Amino acid sequence: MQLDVLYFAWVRERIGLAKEQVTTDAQTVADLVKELSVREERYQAAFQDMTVVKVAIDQTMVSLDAPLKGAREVAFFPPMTGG
Amino acid sequence: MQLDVLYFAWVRERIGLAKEQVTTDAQTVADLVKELSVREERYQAAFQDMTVVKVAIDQTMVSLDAPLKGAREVAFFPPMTGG
Amino acid sequence: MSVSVQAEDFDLGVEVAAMTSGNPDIGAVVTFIGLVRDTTGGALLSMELEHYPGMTEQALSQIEQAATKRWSLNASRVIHRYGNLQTGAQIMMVATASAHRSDAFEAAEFLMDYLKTDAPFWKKEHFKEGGEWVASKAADDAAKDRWSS
Amino acid sequence: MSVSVQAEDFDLGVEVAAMTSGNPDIGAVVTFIGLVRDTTGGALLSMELEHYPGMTEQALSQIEQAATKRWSLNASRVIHRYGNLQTGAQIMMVATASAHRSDAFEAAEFLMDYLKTDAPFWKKEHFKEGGEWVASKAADDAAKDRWSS
Repeated sequence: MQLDVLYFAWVRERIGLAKEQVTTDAQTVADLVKELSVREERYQAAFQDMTVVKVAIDQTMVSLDAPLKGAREVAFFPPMTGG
Repeated sequence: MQLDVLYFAWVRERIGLAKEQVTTDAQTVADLVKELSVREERYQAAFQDMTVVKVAIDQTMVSLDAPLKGAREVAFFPPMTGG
Repeated sequence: MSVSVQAEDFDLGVEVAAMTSGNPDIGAVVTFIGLVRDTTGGALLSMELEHYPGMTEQALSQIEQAATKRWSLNASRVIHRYGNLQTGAQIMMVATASAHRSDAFEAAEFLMDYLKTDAPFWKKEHFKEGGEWVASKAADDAAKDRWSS
Repeated sequence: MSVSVQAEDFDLGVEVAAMTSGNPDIGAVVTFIGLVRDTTGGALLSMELEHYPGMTEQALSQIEQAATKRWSLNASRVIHRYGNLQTGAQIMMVATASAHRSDAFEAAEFLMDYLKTDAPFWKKEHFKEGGEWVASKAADDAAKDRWSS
């Protein structure tokens, strides 16, 4: 499966890019996080505490155990601070 | 004692004037209301239901039993509807 | 902290800009505007606003002081018009400025609730067939009472 | 009902006039404006607002729809800026219009509480010594949760 993976705010800064294409067999968001974290240290730095990282699949907020099946776009970001 | 007595909104309309000077020996607001009501029918029409008439002495809201001693200006009006 | 009772209209944007300009501590501004509403579907000719000059300014200032005492406000503004207003016209506004939104929201609601019951204004609706004084609402007393608990 | 995500500034007075013009049923308008606040007493150079294009508009529209379902609103408007903003600059606004003030106030507070936690915006404060991401507040989650009870 090929996914667009997006990063925002300090997640983006730690990983060092805003968007990339990832080819993965991960079943869930948590699997994808694990897969990326072992890949390179910068992912591990961004994902070390997943209680402060939020996830959206195709622009809808989901939990870590959400299945990736059918997903086109996955985004990781800190809790929002707009307003 | 001489008082400026002011009327607003439908109290003013029923009594037919906005302001008058009243010479009275009334001890309280309630006494003044009684005195005016026996004087002429238009006062009786305005003061027939004092639960819907509010009173201010010298521009501060008071209750019906408030003493008039020292008062210069007494105002009668319906509950406020600003805003 | 400032109160105006006036016949003239006001400009919300200008008022808010004047309140906040040059104060870097302000993070939140809440405003309320009351407009002349036609509840009859077109029969309202105008709305007349009567007030008690002198007492009005005093009552509004007291309400504003009470809000300033209770919440952390950087600025506040109350404008209330009198005279004859057309449907859709601005009747009044309150604005509150604070570091945080909860203070600004609560203070603005407080100002409105007290203004409704304690500021000596009276509305009369004019129709073709004549005028009618707007009745006060029990809900307005209840809204004010919630701040005493 | 309308949502804008934009770099440009906005004019509160113009937005409110556009919302209410020609609608005689509106009696109450509540607005909230968020401003760039300098909590350091002068050290803030600017505030940068990042967002998630596409998701932002969708999230704001969903929040606005939820408010419209829950309260009797004649109109509503949400504007949120992104990019680099100076101290005192307007960051965003919400406005709600209704027949009655309680609907307008509650809906505006609801919009703000959900916007804070559900709209994908992130603030970074820039100082001489570098930048710092603004931390989210537990109080914002609590403020949102009060609407679920």
